Amino acid sequence: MAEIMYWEALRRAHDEEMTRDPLVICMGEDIGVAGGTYKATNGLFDKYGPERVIDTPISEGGYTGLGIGASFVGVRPIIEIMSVNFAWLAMDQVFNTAAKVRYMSGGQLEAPVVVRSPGGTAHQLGAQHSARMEKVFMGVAGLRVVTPSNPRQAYGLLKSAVRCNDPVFINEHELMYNMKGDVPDEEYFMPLEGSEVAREGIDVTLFGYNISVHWCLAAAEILASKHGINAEVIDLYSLSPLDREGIKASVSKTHRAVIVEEAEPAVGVGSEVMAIINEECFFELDAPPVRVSAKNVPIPYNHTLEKMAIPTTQDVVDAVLKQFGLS
Amino acid sequence: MAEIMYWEALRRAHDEEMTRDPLVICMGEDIGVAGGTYKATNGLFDKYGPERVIDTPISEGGYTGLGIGASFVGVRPIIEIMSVNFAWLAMDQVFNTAAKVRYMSGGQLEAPVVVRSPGGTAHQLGAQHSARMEKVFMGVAGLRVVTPSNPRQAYGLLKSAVRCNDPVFINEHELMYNMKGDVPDEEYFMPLEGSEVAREGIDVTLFGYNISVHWCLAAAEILASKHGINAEVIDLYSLSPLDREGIKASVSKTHRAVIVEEAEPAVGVGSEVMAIINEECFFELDAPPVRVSAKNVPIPYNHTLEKMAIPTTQDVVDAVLKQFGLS
Amino acid sequence: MKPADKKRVLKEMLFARRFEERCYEAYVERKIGGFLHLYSGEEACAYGVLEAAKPGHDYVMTSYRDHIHAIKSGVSPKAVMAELFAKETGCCKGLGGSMHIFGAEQRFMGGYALVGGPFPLAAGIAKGIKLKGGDEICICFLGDAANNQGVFHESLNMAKVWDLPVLYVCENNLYGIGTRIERSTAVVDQYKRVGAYDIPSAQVDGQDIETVYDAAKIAIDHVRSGKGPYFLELMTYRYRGHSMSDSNAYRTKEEEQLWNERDPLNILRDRLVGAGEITVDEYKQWDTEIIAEIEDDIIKFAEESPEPSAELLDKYVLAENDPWVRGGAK
Amino acid sequence: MKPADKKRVLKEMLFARRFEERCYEAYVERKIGGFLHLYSGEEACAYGVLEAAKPGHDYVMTSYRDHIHAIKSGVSPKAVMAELFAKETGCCKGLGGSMHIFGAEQRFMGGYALVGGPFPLAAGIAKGIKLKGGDEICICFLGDAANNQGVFHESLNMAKVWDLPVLYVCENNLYGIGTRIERSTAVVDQYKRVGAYDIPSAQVDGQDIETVYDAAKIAIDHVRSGKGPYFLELMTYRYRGHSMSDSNAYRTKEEEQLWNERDPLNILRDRLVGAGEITVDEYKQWDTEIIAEIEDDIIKFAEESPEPSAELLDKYVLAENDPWVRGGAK
Ligand SMILES: Cc1ncc(C[n+]2csc(CCOP(=O)(O)OP(=O)(O)O)c2C)c(N)n1
Ligand SMILES: Cc1ncc(C[n+]2csc(CCOP(=O)(O)OP(=O)(O)O)c2C)c(N)n1
Ligand SMILES: [Mg+2]
Ligand SMILES: [Mg+2]
Repeated sequence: MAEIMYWEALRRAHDEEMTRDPLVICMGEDIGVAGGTYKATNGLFDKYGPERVIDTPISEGGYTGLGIGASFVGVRPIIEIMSVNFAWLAMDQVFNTAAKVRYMSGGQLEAPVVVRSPGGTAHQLGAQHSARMEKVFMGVAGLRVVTPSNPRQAYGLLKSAVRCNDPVFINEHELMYNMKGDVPDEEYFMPLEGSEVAREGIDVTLFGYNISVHWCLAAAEILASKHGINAEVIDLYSLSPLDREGIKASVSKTHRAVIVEEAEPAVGVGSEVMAIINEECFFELDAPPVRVSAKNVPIPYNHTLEKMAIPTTQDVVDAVLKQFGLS
Repeated sequence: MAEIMYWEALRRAHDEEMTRDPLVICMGEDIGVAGGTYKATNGLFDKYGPERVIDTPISEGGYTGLGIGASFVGVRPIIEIMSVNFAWLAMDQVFNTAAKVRYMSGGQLEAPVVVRSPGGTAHQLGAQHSARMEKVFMGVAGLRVVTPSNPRQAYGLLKSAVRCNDPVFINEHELMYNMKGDVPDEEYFMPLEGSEVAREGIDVTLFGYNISVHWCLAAAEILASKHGINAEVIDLYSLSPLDREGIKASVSKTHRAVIVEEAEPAVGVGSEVMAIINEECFFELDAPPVRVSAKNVPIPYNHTLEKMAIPTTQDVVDAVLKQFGLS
Repeated sequence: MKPADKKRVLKEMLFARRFEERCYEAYVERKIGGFLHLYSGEEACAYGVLEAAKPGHDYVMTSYRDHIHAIKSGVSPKAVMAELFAKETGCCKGLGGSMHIFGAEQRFMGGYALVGGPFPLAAGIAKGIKLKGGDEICICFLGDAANNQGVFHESLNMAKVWDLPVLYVCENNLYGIGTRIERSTAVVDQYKRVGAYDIPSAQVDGQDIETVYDAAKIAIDHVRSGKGPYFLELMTYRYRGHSMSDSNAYRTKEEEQLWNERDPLNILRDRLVGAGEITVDEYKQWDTEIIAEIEDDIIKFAEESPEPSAELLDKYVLAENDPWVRGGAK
Repeated sequence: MKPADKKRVLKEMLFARRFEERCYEAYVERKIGGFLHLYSGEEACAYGVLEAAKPGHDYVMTSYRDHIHAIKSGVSPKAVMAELFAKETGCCKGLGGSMHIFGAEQRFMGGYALVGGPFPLAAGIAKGIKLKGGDEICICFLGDAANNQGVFHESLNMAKVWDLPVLYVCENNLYGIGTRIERSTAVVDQYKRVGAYDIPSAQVDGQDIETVYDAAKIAIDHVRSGKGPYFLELMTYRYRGHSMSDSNAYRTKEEEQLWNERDPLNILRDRLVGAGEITVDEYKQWDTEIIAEIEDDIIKFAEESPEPSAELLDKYVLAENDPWVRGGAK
């Protein structure tokens, strides 16, 4: 078990899979010679050469489609889209082709492609570089969506995603590439479906994913130390499909749910988890479930306003206290 | 009050607005000489000429962006995207530019553009021509989304959308262009925000929008005549923002909610309405709210399977009966 | 082309014409649903190019106007017709429909309904070929109006930068639905546009299959020999409306007449009759046989085949029992 | 250009250089956040083209590398710097940031962060001009690598088909972030690519402002006279990394040296000194004044300005009190 950074975990997964299978390739803007904006492919160009570590033109629709086409004939492309904001340009290929080709060909073709991209607000990147688009990827049948909250998940999910025969979107986060965490030394595969209990508790369940898991964990500490509330934190690392069983199990235990998301609320993870709770364990609830979401605004450049736009640990604490009638 | 078809209502709105304001233009594939796939712009090419009724190349990203740019300088473009499935190609311009430009320019520019497009499953159009994408448009701040369920709404919403200073997406439906309905003879503007009570009732609220309003109404008739259940039907013609007050008012009256959507369930209208109910009037509920959604599949070509993929009136009836413990 | 091949391919084209026209009828009879785009008039394009290629070895893909490319690639006409009839014996089990014909075994990589969608997919298949080191090529047939999609530009650029073995065939039938090419496109000669990517190209008569064949030979040799992509523009015409729901009102009778006179079947038939390779009666005899075959064999098969079972509704959404979903196969 | 104009514009370019270099420092001091893309080295492009145009009358737009285009278009340097400092006195009230400088009054239609995004927007503004019947043109500055986006292709085609008054200026600095143009682009001479749209074009030295100016005059005359779009390629070089987070490790010292020798400021300065229009001392004097002005006037203003108030957080998401939201104003 070694403590490494999130980007190193991704890099290791790339490297191992590329060593194993000569048909695993990676592609994206500046991922080769430059090693990737967030270093997830650092050094791979020298190791595997330009045919397998491909610096693409700035043509998101084109190279994503190209990767999908390659996947039809056995190639396993890992496509990096430098920022999820640019992914809109590739959505036609992701949804109209990758997510549907197995179905519409009656099972003859499949598109085992991995698309990785960081979303989220970072440090004042402004309205066009701060989208949180996981919800967009979650809404359409035929695509898997996972979102690692730590290096171990980043490594294990990418390993599984490369091998899975479905198209998988991996939602990363601009602010998390330098986060450190333990990753097993031996090869490790994380299941693409499921959720993890990030902290056990009995009084309320905080649902997070990706960066919001950390807000939930921090809030849980405050709730425990200052308010005597023992919160469970569930890490919804698989966003599509969501882990209905895991959600149900935790809410059936704690009888309360707070869902924390970095995105605007409408049709997001929060609303979907609420719907699942309503469907699976409505009568277990001791209070209405609550979502803690971003403000419904594009992200401003100004740092103070930027911070106001997205939830904080304190917002999570406040939401719990309010749910308990303690504020 | 005249009974006209949905496409005629749209055509009338186009025509009136183009007569009023020489900077109202319309553009899209085959909308000019050919009059539009669904005739919404029929005859306008002859009346207003090629500078204002523009047949575009097959370049969805390009012409949507062009319309948005034109709107910066006072033009009021009505952009038709022939099928919502093609809208993925235009999403970068819609979300990264139109929805954000007022914000990121600090209020200096705005993009008063209307994008109209039909979604939905029609008659065996297959996986790449049957997307229901309203949820995708609803999730991001800065865009209005409306979806007319009848000719009156189609006319009145397009009229208001052209004049509104925000970008507005109008979600139409392939199967509804020939639907007939009364439209006032005098000029009429429908508020872009709100909902309508399509049928008054007291026992349960059926929430629908666009085509699913009609399934709800048909289900309400069956529930009334066969099961003695008097359902209220709420027409959520504004999808972004959703009418929180209207939703709350109806559920506070009926104490039950069933949301009916043609799309796959994940992160959709159903989940968002459920979240709003949980937030606004959880304690009014006599039973868990229920959503009736499409199966989580791409749409198959085969007619029988296609029908199985999306909800029916009977599914709505069954969901209500089940909620009442009657099945 | 050798004389025997010409004869055979004339018969194949006649089959294609009859097949498509029979689809037309079946659509009117409501046996076929959805959108139906027919290939009548353009036969020399698919047959000319694919005669020069190695169907089953080379990969082929196209748009929604795809039945004939599939058949010439080796997909059984029965399986295609059954697909159009939405039957479980269809090549896509009734899930795809006319716009989505696939034959993975025959390396027919599909019909796609989004205009331009296949441009990058074809480059990707070519990338796969290159990585695996085979001598296959990928052939992508698309229409003229598709070239106005951004991915055309992006794909051709990448194909050239990475020297991918892909042949783009532009079936220029002068229209994108009802919009004539001049009204949508600044440079009407499509082969000239690819100068922007330094890709070699040619424009030839798409109605004369021998011309197409010869041009395709050059193009395919270029691509197969590892010299990178090629762009071949074939000037052609579709006889029917864009799809069954198209009124076809935007074209003049004169224009249609002009192109009818350059019918790809007639051109080859007359040449073979002139050369004494076949007689008019022989050709008529073929026609009778083909019509009968389509009726008795293909339509009958499609009609009598079962509907797909309900289990198919969600069978192919995600991979079945993929071990990585549960964390691996260890 | 007249001698007096040359002098003035040299001073303006010097201001631009100092402005950008001061931004660099402010970024290091953490006064500026986000991504910061500097224009140093490329000054002759914006100044040469916009000298030949009518800023404030013509519409101008560009990418994220936008401070200088905005300033030359007439946006106050104070308002730009305050925007970079995220203050309420910023041209976008601190909501936009470096990549999103706007000056609607000055017809500077924005900086955009999505590579290629402005291509169709500029064509749209040109469409608006045409509909309204003015003699303005729209000038869109973008980088070389942006030309590989699909909307480049789509926009140039539409601009030509509809003969829109738009001038596309390609600032070809040979790189898209760390990727040299040859590695991403099949045809390296960008002006050749627009043959695919039958758009007239030229490629000139982007370091010599007089060359740029002369070429821009021709281009702008063409566009303003109603003859449709034009594409002007300017060969240039950025001195710094792509943005502040770019190591700039991918370029050789030799290459940098070569371009440093062709510094746009030095070229014009030396020429004016040679012609006796200015003295070296005069130039140094300017420099001192400019540095002081930036410090005492601009930076001070930015520093001392207030942060935007919290009400701005959701003020500009949707139109305020738009009557049509409630069904009209009747
Ligand atoms: C992305 C997208 N935009 C629009 C359409 C609607 N559409 C279908 S076919 C077609 C015309 C295509 O013309 P062309 O590429 O010349 O091919 P042809 O049909 O003439 O063979 C259009 C606009 C579509 N299917 N996909
Ligand atoms: C759609 C999109 N893709 C990728 C990026 C990331 N990116 C920002 S600038 C840039 C390079 C652009 O190069 P060029 O167009 O030559 O302009 P330059 O920066 O050299 O002025 C890239 C890849 C982006 N901002 N938008
Ligand atoms: Mg065509
Ligand atoms: Mg550049």
